[in-house]
Amino acid sequence: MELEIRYEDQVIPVEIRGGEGKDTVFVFGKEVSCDWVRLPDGRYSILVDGRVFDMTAELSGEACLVTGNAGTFHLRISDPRGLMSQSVAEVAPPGLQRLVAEMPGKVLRVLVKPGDTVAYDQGLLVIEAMKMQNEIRAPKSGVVKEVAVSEGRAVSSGDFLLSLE
Amino acid sequence: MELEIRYEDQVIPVEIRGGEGKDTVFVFGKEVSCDWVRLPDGRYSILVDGRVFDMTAELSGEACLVTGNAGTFHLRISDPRGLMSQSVAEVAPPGLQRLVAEMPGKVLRVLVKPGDTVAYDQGLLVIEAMKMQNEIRAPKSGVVKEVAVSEGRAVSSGDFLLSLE
Amino acid sequence: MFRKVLIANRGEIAVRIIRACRELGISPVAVYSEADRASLHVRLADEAYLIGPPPSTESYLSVERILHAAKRSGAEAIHPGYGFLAENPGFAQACADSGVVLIGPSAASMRRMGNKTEARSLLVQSGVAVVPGTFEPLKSVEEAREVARRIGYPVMLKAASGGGGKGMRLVEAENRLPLAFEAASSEAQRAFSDSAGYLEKYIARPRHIEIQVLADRHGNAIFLGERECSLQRRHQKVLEECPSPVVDDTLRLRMGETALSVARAVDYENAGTVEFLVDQEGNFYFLEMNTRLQVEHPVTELVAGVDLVHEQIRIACGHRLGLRQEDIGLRGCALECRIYAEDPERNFFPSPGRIERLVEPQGPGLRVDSGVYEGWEVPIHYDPLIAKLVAFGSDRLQAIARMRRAIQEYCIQGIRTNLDFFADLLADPEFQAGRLSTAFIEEFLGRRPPKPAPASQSLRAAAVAAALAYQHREARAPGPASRRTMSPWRRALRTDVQRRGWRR
Amino acid sequence: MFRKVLIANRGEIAVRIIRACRELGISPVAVYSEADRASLHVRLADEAYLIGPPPSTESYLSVERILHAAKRSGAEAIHPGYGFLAENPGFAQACADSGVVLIGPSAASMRRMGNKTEARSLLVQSGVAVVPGTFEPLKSVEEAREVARRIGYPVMLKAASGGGGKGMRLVEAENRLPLAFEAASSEAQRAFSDSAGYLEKYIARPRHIEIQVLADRHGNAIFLGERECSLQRRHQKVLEECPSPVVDDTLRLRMGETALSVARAVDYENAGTVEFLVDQEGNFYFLEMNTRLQVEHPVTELVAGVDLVHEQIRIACGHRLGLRQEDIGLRGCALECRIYAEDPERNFFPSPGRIERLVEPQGPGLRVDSGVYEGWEVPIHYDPLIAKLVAFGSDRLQAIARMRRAIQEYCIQGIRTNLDFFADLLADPEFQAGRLSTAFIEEFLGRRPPKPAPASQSLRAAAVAAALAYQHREARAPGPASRRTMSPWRRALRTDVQRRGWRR
Repeated sequence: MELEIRYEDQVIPVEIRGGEGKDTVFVFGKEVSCDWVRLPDGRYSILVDGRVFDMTAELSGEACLVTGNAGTFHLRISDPRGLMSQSVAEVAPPGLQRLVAEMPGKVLRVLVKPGDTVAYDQGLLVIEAMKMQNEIRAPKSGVVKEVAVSEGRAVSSGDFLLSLE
Repeated sequence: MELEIRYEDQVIPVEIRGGEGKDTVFVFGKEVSCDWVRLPDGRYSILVDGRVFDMTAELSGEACLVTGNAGTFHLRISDPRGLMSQSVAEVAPPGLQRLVAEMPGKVLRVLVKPGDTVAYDQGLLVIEAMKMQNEIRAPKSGVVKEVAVSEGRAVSSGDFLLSLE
Repeated sequence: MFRKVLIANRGEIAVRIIRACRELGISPVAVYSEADRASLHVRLADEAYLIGPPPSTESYLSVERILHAAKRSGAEAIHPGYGFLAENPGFAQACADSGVVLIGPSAASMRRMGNKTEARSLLVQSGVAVVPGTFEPLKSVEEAREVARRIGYPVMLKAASGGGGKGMRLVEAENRLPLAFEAASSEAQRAFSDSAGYLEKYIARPRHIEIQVLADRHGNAIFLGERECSLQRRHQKVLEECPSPVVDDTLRLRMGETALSVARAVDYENAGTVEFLVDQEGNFYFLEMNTRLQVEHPVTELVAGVDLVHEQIRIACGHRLGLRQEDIGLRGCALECRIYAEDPERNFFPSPGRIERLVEPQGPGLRVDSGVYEGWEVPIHYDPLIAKLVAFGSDRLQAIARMRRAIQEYCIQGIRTNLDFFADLLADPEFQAGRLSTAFIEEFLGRRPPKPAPASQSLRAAAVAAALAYQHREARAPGPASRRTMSPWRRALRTDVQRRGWRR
Repeated sequence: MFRKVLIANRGEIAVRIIRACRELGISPVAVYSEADRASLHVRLADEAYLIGPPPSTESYLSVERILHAAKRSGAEAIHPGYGFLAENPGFAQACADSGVVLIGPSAASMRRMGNKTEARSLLVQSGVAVVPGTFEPLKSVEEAREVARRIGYPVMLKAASGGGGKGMRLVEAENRLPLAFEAASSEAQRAFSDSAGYLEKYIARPRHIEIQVLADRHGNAIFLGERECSLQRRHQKVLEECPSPVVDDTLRLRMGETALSVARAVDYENAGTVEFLVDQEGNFYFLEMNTRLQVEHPVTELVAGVDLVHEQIRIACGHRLGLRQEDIGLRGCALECRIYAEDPERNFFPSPGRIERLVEPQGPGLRVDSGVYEGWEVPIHYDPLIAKLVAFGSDRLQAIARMRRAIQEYCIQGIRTNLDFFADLLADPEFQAGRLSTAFIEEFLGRRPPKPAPASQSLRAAAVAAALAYQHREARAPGPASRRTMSPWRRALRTDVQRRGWRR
């Protein structure tokens, strides 16, 4: 299996070749002294030249979140051999930014209306969730396109709140 | 679902009837105020008149080991409606007792031979396992029928060791 | 001793009190809302009673339903924990009226300390230093403006019935006062059903240090050292320690004796905490008294070697304090990190959800007071505190080293937590040097360095883990493929690779 | 300070030492046999090296392979833990020869204490009281018979290079001597590659009490109180405590000073333990010195507030002891239960296998030093100790109450453990009264009451749980059935039940 793993702007080619009872791992085309095992709790233990890496890898589409004793890595997997059906990321039209609720809560205040010009980091909405009031701030400067919620309304995780252009 | 649960020589009839969104439980034919839920870790939480029972129930054939905050119970389930294919317990011929290894180990000493008369609790074999020497004693008095192992031999869990008659 | 005690709370504090009850041979009784049927505190109790739907106003804040559960279970006493009804004099009175012992101070003591302005005037009369400001609830924004002009900006607006940072606003200049006044009042109204507020001189870069006291009904009272609680974000404590790096024996004794006189001024019984602001010169001002067990009580327990909840229950039972002031010796140092289900990368926004994996740290010098278990879903209805991680060391540096080791071992997946934030905070040289103030966290968040680029070896290992997980998933996908038996497509790929060699 | 330390051990003690290394900023290096690839100590280390197949003679006992791993990793020091090579002077010498620091005493001190007969004669010369018996290894069963006649039966046969109860036999009468002599010799040969034994007068119902000492290479030595280790089964400790219920300040001081003179007699450096037998009259006799960290060291750590492994590493680094005798104050009481994968219902037979579920207790006053995790398989090749559960209290009764609460919370499924045995032991009135001796466990097992019949309510709840699990399995069986959507056969059954009513 031959994959390209992306981290930020780096591309790391990884190949895993099945051998006699043991796989061999190639990184950047070079064979790596790599002893790996899937642990009974689902993590991977990887020993590279004696260094211990104890990691969980959670896949979600082509994204992979690796966490463990060496830190946290947001990786993307691409499979040039096309074994995986590429999941098309849902991309907003350029310039338009849609804000959605991160978690369930209640809209306490709506501080802007469509057509308002807002600066980066300006408050847009106040949502109460888990006993805390949280201000939703503008991720960029722009003009408010649409406001989908009103004060007092309950929102669920993922609900569309407003869009900025 | 209507079952008979056996504990030692007691028989407890239990019926679970599905109702509107909630099951009702009958024990000894009497409805029990019983709020139960299967917890995310697989245990059952049962509230009977406010009393908390937090229990795991492990099934193996018709045997059920229930462990939890109220103690440990070795139960047997019988299903008079015949929904479960009765697993026929492997029964030794009357009078013949087969001893098998409880765990992997090495036979250090064989203290008896076929034809020997042994008393209850008399030592039969010495097996070393996990760095400990353990004497296997006679579960009843009788005559040694067969000895299936010899000194120095490694045994696996479940291996037949000897039989008594 | 009581035979049965009802715990009118949830989460980690309910679990902690259940444990104390068990250790005293008392049968613990839980109450729960519909959102908490599967919660740990219900599982660990002997009995559990449903007290209503998820909103706390209809369950954990319902005096009637909690007293009904106490009656039904036959509990002789109620431990309120912290938050919810813990400092509600009406609840204390209702308990007294229905013949149930409340494990805490009397309704009268609670009432006198609960009204912050009344408490301030009372203590000024007893000679206790307080921060300059108003001694009566503010009647209007105009009155606030007047007082603020007199004592000078910046000033702090606070809720008269407040606590826990709710209804508080820092006002830097007069033109900010009206909005702040409105915001503070409405927050206070929502949180405490009382919009009344008062105003205090704002002390720059103060330390927030509190003294733990224990008092019985026979006139005995002791203090058990201080807790350094300066590390706060939005007036919420983040990390606490005992002892404070700046308190020496002389200051401790002076603060301790002041705390005892505060307790005596309101005939205090049971465990309580007297909070002080300490300025850069070592002057200390009474802030408020918390008439309950504090979230951060474990750091005192580890350093003083006393179980405060055991003591609370004994005192409520009418026992005399078994400890005299001279029995209390502090040893070593303890830190507490409050582990929240929140995302520090997104402005500490709450992050409820299912805990997919949970491995709590163990070993020397640690204590985890947790209210959760693997597989459980952190509900959206309550405070997102999921556990308190406490580390003890023979000195502060050993305690910090232990805490860092513990955070490395701690694994919580499925929800976001502030564990990484604590890892960075504990590595901060200013923190390690003990140069703390209530402004510390804000400043730290400003100077927190960007994550360094990962070591290339770590990154490569992570890439291998990702590839393995991908291969593992593909191998488990429909079809008979497994790691050792190749599926047709895998075989095809291999042939292809072998034919053309490895592309560089 | 060292940058890297290799831990030449496995299981809970390797994990415990890894934690200490991290807390000191040292990078911990693990070694493992093929059976331990997935073990917790490998997972928690920074580096890990394979040192051979499962049998410990080819891995954890291989001096050559461990030194090779130390070389390869660049570790400057090795911590041997307990067991395996911890008291092997040959290993200590090999470390010294290859320029690696062994965290422990010198090969010379180890050798002098390792040979029990030599140690006995040396200490008698220094005026330390020892149990009457032989001072030279026994040459034959005839010699043993002669000595035994002289000092009188019962006598105890012991291995000259022994420890941990291996190669020990109690001989009550002369006709039992030959068989016991043969058994003890062969066990000693297998365990220590040295069949030599010696013989001692058997003291009836003694207590086994040991003193922890710390000594640096600059001539400073202190003792850190005693540990009560009388609770033993087959000469293996089962439960230890600090302090001992029978040791008062005077006896503690006398035993402590004797322990220090034992340490000085062999120029002892690092942590060590001097074991004494204490008879019913309070006389104490030197038994042996363990030239290593003890399994039960945590009880001392909790009561003395000192981390012994940190101290060991600092001493091995050449540091002076940071503690003087007057700094050592004991506070409270700590108990340790050794949690084994074994089945008390079947004569404590080992019970290896997969740990299907593991919930370790948490909260106030507890410490769990564990070497396992959920899903891991306890291998058959090594000692079945899986964890040590340690409880601290302000007094012995509080520590006992904590321990009982902890055992109630502790959940280990998939393998058998001795947790239930401890639950019964801790409830025993004789144990609670502190009337302990090395004969205690044997006597307790004799008087251990049969399990009482379960409360009928509990039994019915268990029956409901069984019925629910059965229904749940049936609902999950092939077909689309779930709890809420009835499968055809379930529907059929229901109709049937409804038609004929409930059978009584």
